[in-house]
Amino acid sequence: MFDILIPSLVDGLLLGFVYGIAAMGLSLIWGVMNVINLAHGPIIALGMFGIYLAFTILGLNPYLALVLVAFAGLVLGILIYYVAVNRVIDAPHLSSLLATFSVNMIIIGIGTAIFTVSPYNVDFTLGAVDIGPIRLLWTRVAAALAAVIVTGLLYLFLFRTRTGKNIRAVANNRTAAELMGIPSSRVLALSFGIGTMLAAIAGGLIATFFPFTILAGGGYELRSFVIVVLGGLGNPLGALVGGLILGSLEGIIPVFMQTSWVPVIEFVLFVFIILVRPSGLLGSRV
Amino acid sequence: MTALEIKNLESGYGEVQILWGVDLNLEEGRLTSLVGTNGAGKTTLLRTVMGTLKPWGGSVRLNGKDVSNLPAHRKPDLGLVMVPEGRQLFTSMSVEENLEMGATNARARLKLDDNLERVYELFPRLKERRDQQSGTLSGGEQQMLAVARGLMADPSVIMFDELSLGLAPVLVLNLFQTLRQLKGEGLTMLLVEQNVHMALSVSDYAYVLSEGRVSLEGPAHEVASTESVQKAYLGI
Amino acid sequence: MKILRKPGFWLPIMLVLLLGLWPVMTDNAANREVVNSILVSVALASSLNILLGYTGYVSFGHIVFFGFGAYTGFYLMSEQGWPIYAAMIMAGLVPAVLAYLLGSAILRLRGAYFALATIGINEAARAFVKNFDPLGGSVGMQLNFQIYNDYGGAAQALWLTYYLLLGVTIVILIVSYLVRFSKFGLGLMAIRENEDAAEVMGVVAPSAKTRAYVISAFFPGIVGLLFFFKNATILPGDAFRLHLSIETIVMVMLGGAGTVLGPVLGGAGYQRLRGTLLVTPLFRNVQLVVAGVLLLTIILFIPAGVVGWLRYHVRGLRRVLE
Amino acid sequence: MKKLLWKLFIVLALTSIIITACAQTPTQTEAPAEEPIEEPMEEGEQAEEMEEAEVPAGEDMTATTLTLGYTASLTGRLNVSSGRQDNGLQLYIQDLQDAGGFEVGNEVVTFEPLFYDDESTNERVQELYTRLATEDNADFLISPYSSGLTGAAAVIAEQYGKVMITTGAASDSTYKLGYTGVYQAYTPASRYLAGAVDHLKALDPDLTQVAFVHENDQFSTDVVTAAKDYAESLGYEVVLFEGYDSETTDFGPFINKIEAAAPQALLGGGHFQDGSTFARQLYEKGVDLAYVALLVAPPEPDFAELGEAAFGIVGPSQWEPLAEFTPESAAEAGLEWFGPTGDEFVERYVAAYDEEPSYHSAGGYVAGLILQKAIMDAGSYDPEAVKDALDAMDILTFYGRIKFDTSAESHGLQIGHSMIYIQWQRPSGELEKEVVWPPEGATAETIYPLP
Repeated sequence: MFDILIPSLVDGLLLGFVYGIAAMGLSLIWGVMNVINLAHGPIIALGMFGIYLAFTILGLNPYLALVLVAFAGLVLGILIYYVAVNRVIDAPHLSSLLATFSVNMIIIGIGTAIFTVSPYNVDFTLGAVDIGPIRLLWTRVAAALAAVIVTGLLYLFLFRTRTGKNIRAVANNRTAAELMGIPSSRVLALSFGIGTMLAAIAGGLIATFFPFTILAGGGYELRSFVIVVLGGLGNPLGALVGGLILGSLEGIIPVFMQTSWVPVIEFVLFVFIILVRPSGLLGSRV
Repeated sequence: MTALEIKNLESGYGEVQILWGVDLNLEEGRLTSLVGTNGAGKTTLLRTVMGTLKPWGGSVRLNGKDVSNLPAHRKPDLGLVMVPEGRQLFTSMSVEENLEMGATNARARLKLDDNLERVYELFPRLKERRDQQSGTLSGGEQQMLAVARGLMADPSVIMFDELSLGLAPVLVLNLFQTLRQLKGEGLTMLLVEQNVHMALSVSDYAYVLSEGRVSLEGPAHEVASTESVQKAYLGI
Repeated sequence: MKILRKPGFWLPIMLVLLLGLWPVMTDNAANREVVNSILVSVALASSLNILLGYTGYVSFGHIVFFGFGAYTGFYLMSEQGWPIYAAMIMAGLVPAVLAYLLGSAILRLRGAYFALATIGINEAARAFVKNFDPLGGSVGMQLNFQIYNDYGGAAQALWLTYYLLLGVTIVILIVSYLVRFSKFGLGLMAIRENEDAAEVMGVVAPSAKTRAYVISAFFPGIVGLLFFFKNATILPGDAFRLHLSIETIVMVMLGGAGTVLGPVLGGAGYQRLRGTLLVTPLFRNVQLVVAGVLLLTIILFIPAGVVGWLRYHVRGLRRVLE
Repeated sequence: MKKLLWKLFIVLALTSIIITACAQTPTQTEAPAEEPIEEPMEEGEQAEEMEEAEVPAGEDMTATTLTLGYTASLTGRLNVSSGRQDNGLQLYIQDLQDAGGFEVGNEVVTFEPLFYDDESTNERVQELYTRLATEDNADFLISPYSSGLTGAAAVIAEQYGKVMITTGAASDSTYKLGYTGVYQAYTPASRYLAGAVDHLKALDPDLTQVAFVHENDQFSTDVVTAAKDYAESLGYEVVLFEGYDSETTDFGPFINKIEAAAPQALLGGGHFQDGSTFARQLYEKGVDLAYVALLVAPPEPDFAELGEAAFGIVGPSQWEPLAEFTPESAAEAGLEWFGPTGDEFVERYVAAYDEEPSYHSAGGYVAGLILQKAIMDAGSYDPEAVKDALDAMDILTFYGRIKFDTSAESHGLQIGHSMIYIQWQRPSGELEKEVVWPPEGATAETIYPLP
């Protein structure tokens, strides 16, 4: 039993860190502006393609390219905010859901025109190390590490810098923030940018070990929903914890039943938590 | 010298007009109060002056400069600050972070440390609780924090919306003491209050707003002694 | 019957009927296929409108009922040998019962939480059916071709499903109209505007919402069965496609949520646009982009949709466009 | 006011889109020929149906062009194999056009392709085949690639009474649904891995434990279900039998299960993309297996891009360039020979596409050949006559023997053709495919056990 449980759990946890980063972006945007970003998946996919292009065309090391991808994600997010979200930020939920969904359609459409829906692969490996019965792939470990670093930086940013505090203030009470002289639109745009940046980073990390298509973000977006609800809507650290929970579930469930039951359990759990504890298991808010 | 000059201001929500041409002047260094019943348009006036509501007509001049159409977040930079009704704290942030957020404009940011010291002097309770999450403070402490946060913006004109709402009388008394002290330091203040008695007792000058218009104005003690005001607001 | 004299009642029905009779007149299978896909869209959009448009609840899981109804009917027909008419009734009833059970649980949720829950239900349903062997699991189910012989051969069977679909679509439109102009519908719209206020005014929100949910769930299942009976094959991925749910919302918004005519125009317009772009070399890849830009424009500038906008700005049309 | 005009403009634009979109339908159906054809073949644009063309051999012959309708997965997860199949079919049509067509009665018949990209999705396939059968009115249909998509397309073909030659679609179940006009070029799925089980038995009689991990689709499920029964009948213990979703990119959970169950042999996989990923991750994780046979992916030349991860992987193949079917072997077996030889096919394919054909390419080509032969035998392109000819067909081509089941319960199933098995080896340092099973066709010894 243990000879399968331990490696499965390790695999799941390592992935969980990356899931966490993806969910953190969704969670941040929700926490700051009460918007569920349905363009989250395609942005994850764009992150994957960003790494792919930087790696195959520019010949960059994927981890170096991640910085570029992050920056591009930030800019893209800010752009999306001003084009699609700013106008409906105070409208009913349906408006922002559909506005971000239309961005989803636009990105997928353009992405399909450029990359088609065929799979791509970043042919990159760092080798592996054997620890007892467990074989750790360095790309996975590096991704988990990167996730931890990104989370750390995000927290430093949110709690130690003026801009970060502005974001928290706007998230907490937008009217009051305006009265204090904080330009809330700009802060919201930046938060949206950071949210999409996190999604792009997550996508980039995933691209270093799994093949992907322009549609591949969808699965990670759905996972992000589950994680965000597990960790508490709007709670970025909760997202990381939620990611680890989901990762270990994905690791452990297959030990006991057919792997194809994993999504059934995930989504039943998801609906159940929304019904019973909509604020999430770990409480909410930035 | 007029610090804030409001002329013929009109405003409202959607298609409903609330303000029908309000004139109001805040003289520098004076504590002015604005009283009126619920629905008279007091909060609408403050929102329009701050810029969270767009004025339909008329003008707002701050230290001689037309600021009628500036958005709210540009006002603190020019020295105009509002302490909103219901405190509107950043409840998930600490006391000190709230104060820090008050000092968002460039001017205030330079004086952050000095001002912090000053408000801690005014409200020693806040200093004791500087690292506490502001949402967990008591009602009185929260109101202190709201006032202190406003002061952190280093304002030349500060407006208080319903400062006394929901506070025990003794706390109200303390807060108004503080206002007197601030007046002594030369701050221009506008006090919007339902607690008319209290407001008039500390103010220099007063306006009475009813149905979106100024129905009465004058030195506070004169207004307080007007028959209509005594009947309507002071229950005399 | 007073409603028989209302132009707002007749207009959508006549539109659908005219469109529906066109392939019959031309006796052309290609035209029938075009109209068939339009009718599916119109029927789905109109049924979703009862929940989304009238009640204001954003369901991303409308397609769950389409899928479950289709699977139910498909199973009864292919494994139990039921005739299509009986299977259609069950294909409507089973999702309706499901909606009743689900509704009492999830309709308590508001706004984004409700939307998220419906996404979760859709995904859970799909994943479950993939694992559920009696319904074919991940490889789905296929009809034996002989089944068409019961209806006079494949060609006849395709026309039959077409007529049935046309009939179901018109029934949905009638129901949609009746709901909108009933006291019940008024209650729903009160919930949409302000649920708490509606309750104060005496609308029993939970039961009204559940009823709206059940009504909106009854028809997609029948449409689903007809759709997959025609295709003779059903797979979990096709039956519970989240994307189709969202496209249905787009159709409703495009035409005008909360109106009877809106989903008809939105469904027909979106489906035709899609059909045209799909096989146009230049536009095939940008099909989604065009649809996305269209949607974004609607959301940002005319959230009431085409019909809603016309009603608001052209007074004379108010009595005609409902 | 300005705002209102702006909005009015948008509304008008939207309504006009909707109206034009609706109004467009009649014009389209009245003149289907005007419909833009997606990515037509080189000559496709000029060629109109039943057009008079250059007449070979003098005489009073009319030229007839028949439309072959199909979809190909130019994009999506099936793109690699489907692209090869499409290449093969297009090469066949090109060869036929170059040869000036074939004679049927007093007509010279050539084919013309009409195809769309189905993006590897079921939903698209049904929509597009309906269109091919109705609006485009294709004369004959060729299947898309993969059993799943073909299953969806076959219904449509049958509903509209079109004859469809299926290729790249091995699943048995499609042919058990009562169809009468669907004919399979591939060896059925149920026989895909049976040979691998025999191969394993011959390699190592002591090996007892095998695992099956397969894609959860129609084809792979049909394959492994049959192979599992066969393996168990030979006394193997199946220690793991599990399916994965077609979109799976993370095989971690399956690999962990394989390691825990510790079988000596692994059989399974599905299609190219998932199979390649599976092989790569098995290698990365250093799973200890003596024998690995995966479906579809290994025989594709692109599989070599996996490098070391490809080494030693066995795969069932419908055809290999090394396979030797000749007019002589046809004579020996008493079968009629039809079409080019294997060498000719490979040569033309390499000339046309500058790459080695895979069995999917051969499958595409042979689908056209089968149809041509049937029309020639029937002396007509009337669907019923062509069906009779297909029912009676028993020929040998470069691709192998072609003969269809004519029983009512599995009509159209391929019963003439058989599989071979390849393995990636390094005969001269470079990764190369070698035929390792059956022994009579083998070009190299099997590498066993895997290092």
